[in-house]
Amino acid sequence: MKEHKPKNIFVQGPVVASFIGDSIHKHSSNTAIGGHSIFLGQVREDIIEGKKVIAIEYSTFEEMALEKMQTIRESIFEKYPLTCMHVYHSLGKVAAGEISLFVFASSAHRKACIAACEETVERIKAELPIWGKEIFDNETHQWKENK
Amino acid sequence: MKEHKPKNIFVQGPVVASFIGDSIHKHSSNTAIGGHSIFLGQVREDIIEGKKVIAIEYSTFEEMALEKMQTIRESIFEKYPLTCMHVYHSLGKVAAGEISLFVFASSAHRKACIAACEETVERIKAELPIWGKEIFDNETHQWKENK
Amino acid sequence: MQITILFFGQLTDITGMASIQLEDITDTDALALLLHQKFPALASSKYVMAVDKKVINSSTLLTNNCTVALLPPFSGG
Amino acid sequence: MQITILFFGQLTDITGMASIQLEDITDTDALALLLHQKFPALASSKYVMAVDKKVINSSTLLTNNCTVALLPPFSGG
Repeated sequence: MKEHKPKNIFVQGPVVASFIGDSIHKHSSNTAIGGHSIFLGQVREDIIEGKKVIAIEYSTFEEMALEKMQTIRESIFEKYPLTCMHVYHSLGKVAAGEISLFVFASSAHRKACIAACEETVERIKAELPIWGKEIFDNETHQWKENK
Repeated sequence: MKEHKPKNIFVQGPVVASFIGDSIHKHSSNTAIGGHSIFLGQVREDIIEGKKVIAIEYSTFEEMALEKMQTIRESIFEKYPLTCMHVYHSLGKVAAGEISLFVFASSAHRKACIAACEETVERIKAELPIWGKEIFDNETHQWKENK
Repeated sequence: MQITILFFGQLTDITGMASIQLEDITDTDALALLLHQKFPALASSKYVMAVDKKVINSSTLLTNNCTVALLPPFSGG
Repeated sequence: MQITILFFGQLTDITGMASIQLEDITDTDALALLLHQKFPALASSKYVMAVDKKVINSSTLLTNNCTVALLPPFSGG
């Protein structure tokens, strides 16, 4: 049994740069922080068999994804001395060049936030039930698979 | 002999969050990018022997620092398949809670930008002739030393 | 006994639907068999099953009002 | 023969100046000796020397118009 409802991580459409800037700005009031490590996933305009990816449309099994993310968050906080960590993932359509994942870890010293951010990104990609449908310029599509 | 003048990395005062947001936004036009890794160094309000750090004042041997940064940049680009990398470091006074270092690496796939960003941060701290003077709330100071 | 089956990602291209209600199925092996008959392309698709949001590794008994999700390989991020 | 000496970081707390011009010094060992006489607290300070922006590991001959920087431990970032 979870003690509280898992935190939401999903946003409709892309994560916009000004939101990231605002998010960074808010952390200036926490003067115990010495380092921030941020990862941003951006949709690539890949060419696959002559077709260009113009967007990725993300879907999820939301309840399961949020519970899983809560588990990941708890194990990351147990492992690293973090001040805070924020995760945002897009749902719906995100165009090439736009951002679909924003992971933001902060700590007093740099090693913890850098390691925590990287490990969280890897676990998000491997463990969260999220699917990306690559939309081509000829209106066909293909389902992405994480390496 | 360097072929061109090294790129400037220094900014007077703190790196502001809106500049970081703008910098991220500019990368949306490069649709070959799949991941960004960002490190931000923030001035901590440490308490040292009862005195509170209210700011760090940074100085440098600028010519040497820029040449060294150019060498680091070249070796990082040789080692990792990056799309681009940007580095900004403050000079002068940066108050507690403000940002003094901004390293921003981008690549097609996440592993390269994450590793490049971390290695660049470590090398900046170890190799660039930059000094931070911690200013206390009683107007005394102490020189910082990197671990 | 009522069971809700959820389909995700590329599996919805095969099923043409996001969910289906089925009755009186003993366990997940029996469910897989039934779904593969109903949607033959599922049999050659990669997926794991989650019963009430927990991924299972071996056949699991189904209970009334449980939810079984068919999860193809993840591709978030 | 003119040599420019630059002081950085905590060393400027000792010297009270950022640079000094000196003449006719053969090598960096002779320069260190002279500076330690002039600013005794330098002798017990941690620093490395850079001649024309290159950090040196052993005594190095000085040439006309060269610049020698005294660099205490770095603390950027």
